[in-house]
Amino acid sequence: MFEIVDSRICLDDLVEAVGHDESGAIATFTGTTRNTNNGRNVERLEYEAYADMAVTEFGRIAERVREKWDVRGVAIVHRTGVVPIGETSVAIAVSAPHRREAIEACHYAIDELKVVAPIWKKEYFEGGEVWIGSLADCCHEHDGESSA
Amino acid sequence: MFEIVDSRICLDDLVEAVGHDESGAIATFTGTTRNTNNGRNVERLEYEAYADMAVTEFGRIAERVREKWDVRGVAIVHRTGVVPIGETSVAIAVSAPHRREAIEACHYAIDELKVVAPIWKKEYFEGGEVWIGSLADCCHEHDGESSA
Amino acid sequence: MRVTVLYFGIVRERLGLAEETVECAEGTTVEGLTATLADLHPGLADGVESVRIAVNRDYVDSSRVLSDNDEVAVIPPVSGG
Amino acid sequence: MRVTVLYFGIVRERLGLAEETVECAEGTTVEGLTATLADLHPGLADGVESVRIAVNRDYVDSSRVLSDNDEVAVIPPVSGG
Repeated sequence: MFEIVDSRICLDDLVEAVGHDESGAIATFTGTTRNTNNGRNVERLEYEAYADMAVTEFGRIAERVREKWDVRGVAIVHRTGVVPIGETSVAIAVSAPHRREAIEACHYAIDELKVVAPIWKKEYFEGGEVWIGSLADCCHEHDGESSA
Repeated sequence: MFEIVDSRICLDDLVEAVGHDESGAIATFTGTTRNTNNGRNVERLEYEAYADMAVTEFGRIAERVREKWDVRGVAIVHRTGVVPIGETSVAIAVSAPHRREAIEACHYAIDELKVVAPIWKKEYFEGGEVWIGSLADCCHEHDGESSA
Repeated sequence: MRVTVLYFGIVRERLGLAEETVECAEGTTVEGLTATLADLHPGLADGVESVRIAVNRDYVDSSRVLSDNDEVAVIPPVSGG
Repeated sequence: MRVTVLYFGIVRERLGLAEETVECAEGTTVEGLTATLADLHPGLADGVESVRIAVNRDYVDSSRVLSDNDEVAVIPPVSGG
């Protein structure tokens, strides 16, 4: 289950998708919109994706997970469009026979997703908006100092 | 949310319970009944708990989690009675501002639960039954050799 | 004085007993009580490597002195999760 | 030959353009195309430290030689999750 969706993500759907009679452990990670970021009062996030490639990258992340750990199922779903405070932007579920594998693989998957998935978020905060990862965002992180 | 229940666990309930506007990450762990264990074909597991103490221990695990990591919410729910193959016996959810904390804290919580929570499982397998953690179980683990 | 003793898992199953009330002298320690229980129930902890004892829902050392009405739990190796 | 170029995020927003078709010579590399794009759209990558390029949904090096009908994506720093 590798998807880009434009509505609410239901974690139980992912858990069901990775369910397997040989799996004794399911680890999940859910990213939600926080109300503050780098000292800014966040009003909402808006996500944009290169959907076809993002889904392809999700599958590649899962392949790398399977090379590294003994897992059964991997599901990765990311939402696009506006994601209000408290709602889920990304959810990952990994099932495995044993808990260590499931947890480590899930951790790896979200770390990788943040590096490779062609997805962008724009933050709308009190008094402005900024593309996360852009120089304007980085500057803001360091109280106006430019960061390389 | 620290509970011993005797019916199905819904993961979304735990996720909702730990939801917090300051949290950007929710990690969960779900333990499910595997169809094999130490080479035995498992038919079902049956769990027994010292419920009052288990709930107390869940709260203590959460306190230790809060001492170690910057987290917002912790939920721990364990099921008792028969848990068929594929169904959930235990679920843990931890929310935190950042993902590393949520994931590490969730991993710690399930590791601790397995050591301190007064809960026992009996495995019904093809041809017999055994209390997990008993000498009979340990012997079986090592192909009939006793393990200390 | 009296304490309530709870049995769980493999111990409960072998004894066919989940709970009992035991009389013991003032000043009895956990160690003393477990000796009494082993006399009452030969083979109490057969089949397990060891048991832990909880008093009023806290794991305690064997030197812990019991009080009247304490709830003492005999905890075989746990296997939750 | 022709390639389709896709823009995303801050680059898309600044250019006011999500997709365009660009003519280029046989044998054009990704490096050559990005030079062309920078001429077409001065300030293309302003505001970001760097962009990556994907061809047909794969990240590629700048030495990659393009083919007719390739789908080239200009990928500013990603921030999914």
